[in-house]
Amino acid sequence: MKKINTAQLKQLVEAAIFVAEKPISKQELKDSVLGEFEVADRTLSKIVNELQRDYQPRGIQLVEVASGYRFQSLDALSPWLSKLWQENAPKYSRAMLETLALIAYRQPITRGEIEQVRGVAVSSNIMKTLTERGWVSLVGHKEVPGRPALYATTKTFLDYFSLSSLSDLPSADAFETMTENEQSSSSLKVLNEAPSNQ
Amino acid sequence: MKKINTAQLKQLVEAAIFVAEKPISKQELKDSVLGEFEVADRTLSKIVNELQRDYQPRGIQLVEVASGYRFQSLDALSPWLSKLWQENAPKYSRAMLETLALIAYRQPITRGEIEQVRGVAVSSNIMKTLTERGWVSLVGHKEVPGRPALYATTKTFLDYFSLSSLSDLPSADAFETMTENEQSSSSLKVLNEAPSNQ
Amino acid sequence: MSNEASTPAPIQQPLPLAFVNGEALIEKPEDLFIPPDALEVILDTFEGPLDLLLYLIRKQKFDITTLPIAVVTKQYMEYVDAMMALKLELAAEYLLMAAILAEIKSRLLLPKRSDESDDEGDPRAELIRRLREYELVKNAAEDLDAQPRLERDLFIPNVALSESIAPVRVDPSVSLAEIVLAFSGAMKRAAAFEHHTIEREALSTRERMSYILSIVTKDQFTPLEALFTLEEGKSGVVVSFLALLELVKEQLIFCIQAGPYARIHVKLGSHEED
Repeated sequence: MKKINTAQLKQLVEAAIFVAEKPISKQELKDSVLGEFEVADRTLSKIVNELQRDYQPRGIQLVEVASGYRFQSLDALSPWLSKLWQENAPKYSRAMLETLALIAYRQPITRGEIEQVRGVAVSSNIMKTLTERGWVSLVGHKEVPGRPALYATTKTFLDYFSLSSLSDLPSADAFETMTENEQSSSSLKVLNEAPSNQ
Repeated sequence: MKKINTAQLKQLVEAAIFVAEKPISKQELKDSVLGEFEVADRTLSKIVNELQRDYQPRGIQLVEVASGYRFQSLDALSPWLSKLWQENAPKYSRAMLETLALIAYRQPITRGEIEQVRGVAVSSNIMKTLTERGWVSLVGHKEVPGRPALYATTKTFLDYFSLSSLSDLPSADAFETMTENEQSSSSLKVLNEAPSNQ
Repeated sequence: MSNEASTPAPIQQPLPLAFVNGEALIEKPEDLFIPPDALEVILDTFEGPLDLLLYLIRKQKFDITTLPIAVVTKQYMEYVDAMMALKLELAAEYLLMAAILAEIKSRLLLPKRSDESDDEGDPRAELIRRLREYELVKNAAEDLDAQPRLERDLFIPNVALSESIAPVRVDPSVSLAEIVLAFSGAMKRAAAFEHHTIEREALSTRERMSYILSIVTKDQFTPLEALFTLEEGKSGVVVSFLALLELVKEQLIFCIQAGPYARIHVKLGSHEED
């Protein structure tokens, strides 16, 4: 195995995160660009931490999202940066956001369960959009009559909202409190057993 | 026109160059993200120069190309960064292996001669792949009507199979007897561990 | 639940949050009057009966846990009537909720028997639970919408690749055994026309033939000595000589000697061409 000095290693990790087409994990770094070097986990973690610090005062930041590390622009700059695009960012309806929130907090969940909580039917269009965006996927079938499909959120969903895990969801605490207070309701307990997502 | 402090301005310019889909010129910066600020040309030039200096020791560089500024990966890192786009070529077909074997054992040999032994035409693709891999090269032309090309194996071919000369190629008969005699032959195992490429 | 009570209602007017516990303290529902134009817009924005109920409760600053069912039911029915009058697409869910409200109201009107245990429960309990749960989802959706996200708040840098980056193509690995087996396979199939066996000597001669062909050129004469490597010893010289003879025989090269004992030169190609 070749050796590489720390300065070069840092440059390589930095450039790799920048040019990779998706967020890249430490393991993926080790399997690809760092493949031929002997890099201890501790060294790699130190480098990533250093890079995160280096970029703190800059216009872009190194963040960890669900599927790995990526650089992204500083949130505060969005009012001006959005001028680089002619089109406005897509807006999502309340129905879509409520459905997505329910899937995120109560996964795995069936369409029937979503409708029960929201008190209205969930349009097929919403499920289609969520699936097409790669935010939601079918993860199985509930073993009840009709074997309805069970939905869960994906890493792509977390990446899109710049979250590294489901527990980082903004209202995660409120949902947990509700679950704790309603021990009697078995459907709520599912939240705690949410799969960590593939 | 609003005012903006230099630190924020620098962050904004930096982020804009980063997130723009194409190289962005100073004028484009002024027309888009900097639209609502009063930014003197001198100030903008100074910021761009500063950014270029800031990134000099890093894994990516701020460079000026024909249509504007963009960040790009450090040239020296290319050999490793390339691994992010690694693609595995499909395994070689039997036709390919037989062609290679015939060239190895019967060199120098023409394509016609290979076809004669194999009983089928040898596709140009096969010859191209073997030549591109550096295993086979054109060494002359046979002085018969049509002056067909003569092929031979190269030093790269010998190196790949850890042979010091073609005379080290196992004779086909001896090899067969050997494999028949010992199914779990350790020497076979050695043969299977061909070097994983230079 | 304290957490619940402190959650600000999104459609609330910007007034100080003051809970009025019990119907006696409630102002008359004057704000129920909405200009007809606005009403259509407002009704259209409800995400269903729970959303509408929640709106009514929050608007009146009722405490969700002490749900004044009579007032809420009355107001709810007024909205449903308005929806019907405006011929808005009235989902069955709204009518179902109206039935639920009416049922709860009638059960509350029945005189409470003293021997009834508390476990029997408040008929409003289930509705209150559903309202709280829905409110949680509604707030979660709003929080999710406020969460910085790609395309709108966060942008991913586009860093160009230096020109020297080319995708690494990993060639398949081949073992020597595969080559040998391929050769013997091809030879077996060709056995009908081919009979000779491969010998080590022949092989090295063939290799030397390739080697010589790669050295000599068409345009220049190569001295014969250059084709021999003395370090290989006698056998090496013999192999080179045999290779030369074979190449001459196949007319791949030709040798030329200016006079007796003069240097012999080798050139690629045939005599006919000169």
